[in-house]
Amino acid sequence: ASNFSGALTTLSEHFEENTSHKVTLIFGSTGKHYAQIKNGAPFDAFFAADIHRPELLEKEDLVLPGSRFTYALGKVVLWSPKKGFVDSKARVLNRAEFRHLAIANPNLAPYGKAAQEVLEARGLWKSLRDRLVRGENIGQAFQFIKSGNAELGFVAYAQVKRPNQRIEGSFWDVPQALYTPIEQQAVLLVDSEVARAFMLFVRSDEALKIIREYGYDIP
Amino acid sequence: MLTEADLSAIVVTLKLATLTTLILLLLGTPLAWWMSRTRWRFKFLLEAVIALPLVLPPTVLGFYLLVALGPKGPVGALMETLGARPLAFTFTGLVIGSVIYSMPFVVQPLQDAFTAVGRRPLEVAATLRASPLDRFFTIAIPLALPGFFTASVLGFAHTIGEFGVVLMIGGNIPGETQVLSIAIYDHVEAMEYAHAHWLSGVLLLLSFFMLLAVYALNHRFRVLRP
Amino acid sequence: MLTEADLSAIVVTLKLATLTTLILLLLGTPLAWWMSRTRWRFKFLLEAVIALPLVLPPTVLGFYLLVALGPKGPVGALMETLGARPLAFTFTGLVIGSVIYSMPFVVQPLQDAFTAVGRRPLEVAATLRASPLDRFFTIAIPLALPGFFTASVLGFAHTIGEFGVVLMIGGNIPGETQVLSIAIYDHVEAMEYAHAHWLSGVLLLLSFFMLLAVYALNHRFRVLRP
Amino acid sequence: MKIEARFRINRGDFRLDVDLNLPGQGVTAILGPSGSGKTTLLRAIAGLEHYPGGKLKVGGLCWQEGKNFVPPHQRPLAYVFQEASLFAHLNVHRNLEYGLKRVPKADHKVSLAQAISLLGIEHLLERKPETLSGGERQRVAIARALAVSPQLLMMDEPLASLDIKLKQEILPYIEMLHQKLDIPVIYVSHSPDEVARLADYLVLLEAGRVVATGPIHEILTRLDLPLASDSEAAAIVEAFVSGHDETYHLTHLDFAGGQITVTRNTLPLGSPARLRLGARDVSLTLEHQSRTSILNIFRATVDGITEQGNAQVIVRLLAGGVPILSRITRKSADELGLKMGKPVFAQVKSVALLT
Amino acid sequence: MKIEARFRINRGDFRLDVDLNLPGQGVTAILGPSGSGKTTLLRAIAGLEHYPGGKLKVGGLCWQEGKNFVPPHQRPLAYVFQEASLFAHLNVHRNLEYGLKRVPKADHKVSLAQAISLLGIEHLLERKPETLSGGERQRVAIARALAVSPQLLMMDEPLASLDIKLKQEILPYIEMLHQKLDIPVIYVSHSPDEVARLADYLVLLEAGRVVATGPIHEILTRLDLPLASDSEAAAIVEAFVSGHDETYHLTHLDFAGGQITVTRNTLPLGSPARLRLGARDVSLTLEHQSRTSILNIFRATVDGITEQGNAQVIVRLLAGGVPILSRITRKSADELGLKMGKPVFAQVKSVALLT
Ligand SMILES: Nc1ncnc2c1ncn2[C@@H]1O[C@H](COP(=O)(O)OP(=O)(O)OP(=O)(O)O)[C@@H](O)[C@H]1O
Ligand SMILES: Nc1ncnc2c1ncn2[C@@H]1O[C@H](COP(=O)(O)OP(=O)(O)OP(=O)(O)O)[C@@H](O)[C@H]1O
Ligand SMILES: [Mg+2]
Ligand SMILES: [Mg+2]
Repeated sequence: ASNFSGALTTLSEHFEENTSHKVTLIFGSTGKHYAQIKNGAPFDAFFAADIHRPELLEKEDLVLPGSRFTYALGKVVLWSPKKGFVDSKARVLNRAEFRHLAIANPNLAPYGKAAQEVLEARGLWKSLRDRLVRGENIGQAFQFIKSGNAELGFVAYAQVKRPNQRIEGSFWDVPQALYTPIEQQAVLLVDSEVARAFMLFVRSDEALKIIREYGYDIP
Repeated sequence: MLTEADLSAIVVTLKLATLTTLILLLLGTPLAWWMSRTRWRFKFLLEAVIALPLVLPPTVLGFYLLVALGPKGPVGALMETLGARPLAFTFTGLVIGSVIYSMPFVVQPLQDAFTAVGRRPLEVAATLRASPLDRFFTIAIPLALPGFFTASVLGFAHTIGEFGVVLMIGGNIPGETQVLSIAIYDHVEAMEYAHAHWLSGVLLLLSFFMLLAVYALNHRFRVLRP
Repeated sequence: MLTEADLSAIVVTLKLATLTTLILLLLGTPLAWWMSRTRWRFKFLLEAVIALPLVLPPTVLGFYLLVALGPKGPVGALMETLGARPLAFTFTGLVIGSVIYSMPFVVQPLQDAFTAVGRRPLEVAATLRASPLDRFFTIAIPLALPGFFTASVLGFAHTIGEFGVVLMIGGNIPGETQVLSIAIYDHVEAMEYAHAHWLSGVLLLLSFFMLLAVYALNHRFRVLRP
Repeated sequence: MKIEARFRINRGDFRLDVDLNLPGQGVTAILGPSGSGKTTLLRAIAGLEHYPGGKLKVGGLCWQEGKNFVPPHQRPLAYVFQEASLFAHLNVHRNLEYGLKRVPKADHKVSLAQAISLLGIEHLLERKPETLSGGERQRVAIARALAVSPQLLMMDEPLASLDIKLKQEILPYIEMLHQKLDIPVIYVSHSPDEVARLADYLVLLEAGRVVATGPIHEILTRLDLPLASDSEAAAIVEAFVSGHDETYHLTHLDFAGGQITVTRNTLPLGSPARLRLGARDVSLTLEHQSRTSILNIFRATVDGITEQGNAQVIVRLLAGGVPILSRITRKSADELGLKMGKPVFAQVKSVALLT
Repeated sequence: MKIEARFRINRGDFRLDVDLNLPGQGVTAILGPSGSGKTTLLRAIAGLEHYPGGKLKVGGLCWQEGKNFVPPHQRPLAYVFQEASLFAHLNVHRNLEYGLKRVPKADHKVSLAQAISLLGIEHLLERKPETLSGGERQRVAIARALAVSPQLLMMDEPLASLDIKLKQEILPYIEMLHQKLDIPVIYVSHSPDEVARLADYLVLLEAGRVVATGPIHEILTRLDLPLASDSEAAAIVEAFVSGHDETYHLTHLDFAGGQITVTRNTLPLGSPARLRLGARDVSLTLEHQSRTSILNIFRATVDGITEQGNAQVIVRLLAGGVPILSRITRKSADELGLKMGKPVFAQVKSVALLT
């Protein structure tokens, strides 16, 4: 999952330091990788942005049985680079004083799905429909906002929260109750020593700390 | 079989491709003409600049366009001072992006075609009282028709298939900026393969028949050379 | 400033674009030649088919190619029976995908250029003892040089910027199938904007100078027509 | 009306340097070997190329001088190109119309239908240029040029690819153009024959320089110019109709030196006419001979002799003050004892009526 | 060697239908008005177009018959096109070399250097075709064709755009080609003049059909063909050198009908030569005249008379059995009382030596 790329890069660096193994990371959308794995991609492990695709792969016998696990829980925030634009109750949504609200495509990205659920929960899904701009993934949604073309939008907390940095602009930390938890799962695709070792490492305390620093909850 | 969203995507796509092609022809024709005639020393610089957008991955080009069109970008800032609506996430923005991206596919074939016309027919027309503009329309353009044809086909088809730029600056708004290519892409990503196949089939068939018609027509207009 | 991964992406990109362009010229030249000469009634069908890949969004085209090349696809299955390595996620696979995708950009300008050569120079060459192959190489190709030039520039640049197909069937494997366009895309996605700008700058400069060289050279070879 | 043209043109090694004063009526022929700059001159006059520093005045109007440069489409001329120049995308009829449509109706003087029938291209109107033969293409190009009713007609070897019969049909029409419509014609040709038949005024070009220029009858008979030594050398004689012979279908014409008989024409008595007397058609005798098929015999005196090769001489004669040329062998000249001032009889085998 | 050609070609309204038996040596001229099918015929012979059903045999070799069709590049011919045909991407020198390089060294018979100097194009070798004048282009095309040392040379009006002087330099060279190298030449022309000078054999084409064909001296003097009525009508006479006159630089030639004197040439005594006697250069008298500049006078009898227009007649004469033509006015014919069998004296003003 491309949203996890920063965290995963740091993880792999730590892993490489600890074990002197080499990890090659390939980022891309979950859907694309799923299609590629089905068609014989030479990948060892798969970190998806959702549960759905790893489950499907498991059903299709393309993964090592029992290797599926949740490596992080994504958090959604409503973010704007403008200071004070989003308050702690996100009243800005009801006032609708914006032209464009960016979300990820709910059909494709769990974060988009979550954004939809939040809006539905607040009864705004229909009324804001015309103002929604949808990125192919959460990364694009972020770019829409960051470039100022959309005033605000739902992005991953991980995107605005960099380790050891304060968040720019204003945001609303969406209560977990408003959306289905975004479980991000990983699976092993081949039975290799190194891959197993890496999966173990990801679940270590050292790794969980890093993941948390990058703005995810841990299971 | 086609959902409403599909239909509206088809309409947006055709509108976008047609408009983009028309604008490209409008802009590209004088540009290509000028480049085929000028003896300006630094023409090659301009030629290289026109071809340049091609080498950027569409999504990245789209990203830069997005930044440029945004309120902090040069174009966006200009639009703001002029009091105009920002261009991102609008159909107009899409058209601008597609035009930039497909420019070389239109300019290059036109320039080649104009060069192949040569000076002679235009000189003859001049001695028959045709003003420069007159002979441009009555001689240069008809004789360069194969080039126009190639330019239109490449420009049109490329815009239909275009995707990265459109996705980036369009924001995938149904009915406004959601084009067929994105719709199909979404279906593939969402693993709705049946629907994706079906839409792809429609797109291919539609395009195929349009291309067929255009190519068949083209044979009528080719100018024979001895 | 450039990481090792960036450098290897540049190398893969240049290799891919060069190879694709060469293969396209090799395949496209005879095809375009034949299409510019034949009076076959159904030529327009073939022309439409060649232009068709253009209208599919690259990622979708890539998806279909992936399915075709994968172990369950027709090509993949064939390769397997022949005992060959499957093509998906290999550099060879990338080349195949790019060739299919960029075909019309090469064939169309070549066909136009060959048509513009006309029959006369070839007839003259025939009376001067040149066999069909001989006159193809010594007359048709030199006189159609502007078309070759356009075809190469469009084909090359388009392959450099190409992205969707490559991402899909290449799998973004560093050193093998990760090209520069994908590397930049990754940096943008990962919000490493500085790195993305830097790589884009490198790509643009590199391409610009290559285009410059090519265009400057081209002026030497243009054939003047009266 | 007059045409003043001054051009200095450098193209590679070639240099055209002319300063011409051409009459604004009649046919001016530009004669010169291949590569002497004829086409270059025509293109400069038509304004197809802009050579700075040139000067061009046509009938009082300035077409080029200093910074002033009238673009070609605003010059009321027509140009028949040396090489095929039909518009490939238009059929013959639309080629013909192209210029016609761009000329105001009020300026139409030449009828398209007439031009079409004169050039025998009625059956070609619907055809595309690529299906025409070489001569057919050239005929269409001529008709197209005529159809714009130009005030100056320029033709770059328009008849080279046409057969004699066609030439003989087209030439009188071109003459008529300048006579009836008073359209001056500038005519490039290699053929002294054609030139003698057609031109009133002659410009002799060689390697980009003007060797001689003047009214045709003067230039043709000057022994110091290459024209008199040409195998087609001829003299032009101005005469007037003095009678018609209905029985034998002949016409008699008088000129200062005597009478000349040609094939019957329809000119009224007393009207002026131009005659071409080829040097090789003129033989000399010392006595007036009879019982001969030669009808045209008149007195003349030798006005000059120049050798042509080792075997032949060109004799310039004055017949009543009118210069004519005779080419005979040196042997005959000796036998007849020709020398300056000697009286002889000139026998002219055949005479062409040019008007 | 012989050339047998049978073609039935339909192009739109035009139909070419010929069945020819041409001699395999010497110059065969194809003469016909614009659009009569000359170029079409040449292209069929060269194999540039494949017309099924045609038949073509050249010197025993079959170039086309039934399914058999030798492609043009395998036919050892050269073709000078009617219209400009230089390769635009090659300079003059590389244009000239193009064919030369493709002919085996052993087959080289014509020297490129000689062709270049003959056509006066030495100074153009480095130039690109677009900088050449019309005539220069054509000269390069001729040199290029000659350089392949063809076994059959086909020329489609190659001299139309060249001036007389150049023509007179090139024509003897073309004659030499077929005499020294025994290369047959097929030559398309509009000019009966050029044809009479050059051709041994004549094909008269009109609207796609062969009107007459045969050795030139027969065809030229046949009163039933249009050629005898042409303004350039002439007879060809075979003679042999009987003496040289060093003083006056003359050469005497004898033929069956008498003696003819021409400008001195270098032919040895007794060698054969061809003479051209233009119909308009031949005058008739009833008595042998003296004290005249005309050197060539001989007896002849009238063999036929045909009217040309109302005023002139063409008289066919037999001088020692050799046919010659004379064009005179009807009036003169009446005055001289010409009728079949009547003896007259033919005075020939000028004679061209063709060999
Ligand atoms: N595609 C066509 N359709 C109709 N007529 C055609 C076509 N192609 C050629 N012709 C006719 O065939 C005739 C013969 O043409 P060709 O070129 O052989 O003439 P030509 O004798 O060489 O004449 P010229 O002396 O003018 O060159 C012409 O009348 C021409 O118009
Ligand atoms: N770009 C050039 N470089 C060098 N010489 C040139 C160039 N363009 C033209 N010339 C020369 O200029 C001369 C005059 O050309 P022009 O076409 O006026 O000749 P022309 O008198 O019309 O001859 P022709 O009777 O053969 O048509 C030619 O010798 C030609 O080679
Ligand atoms: Mg010229
Ligand atoms: Mg012809």
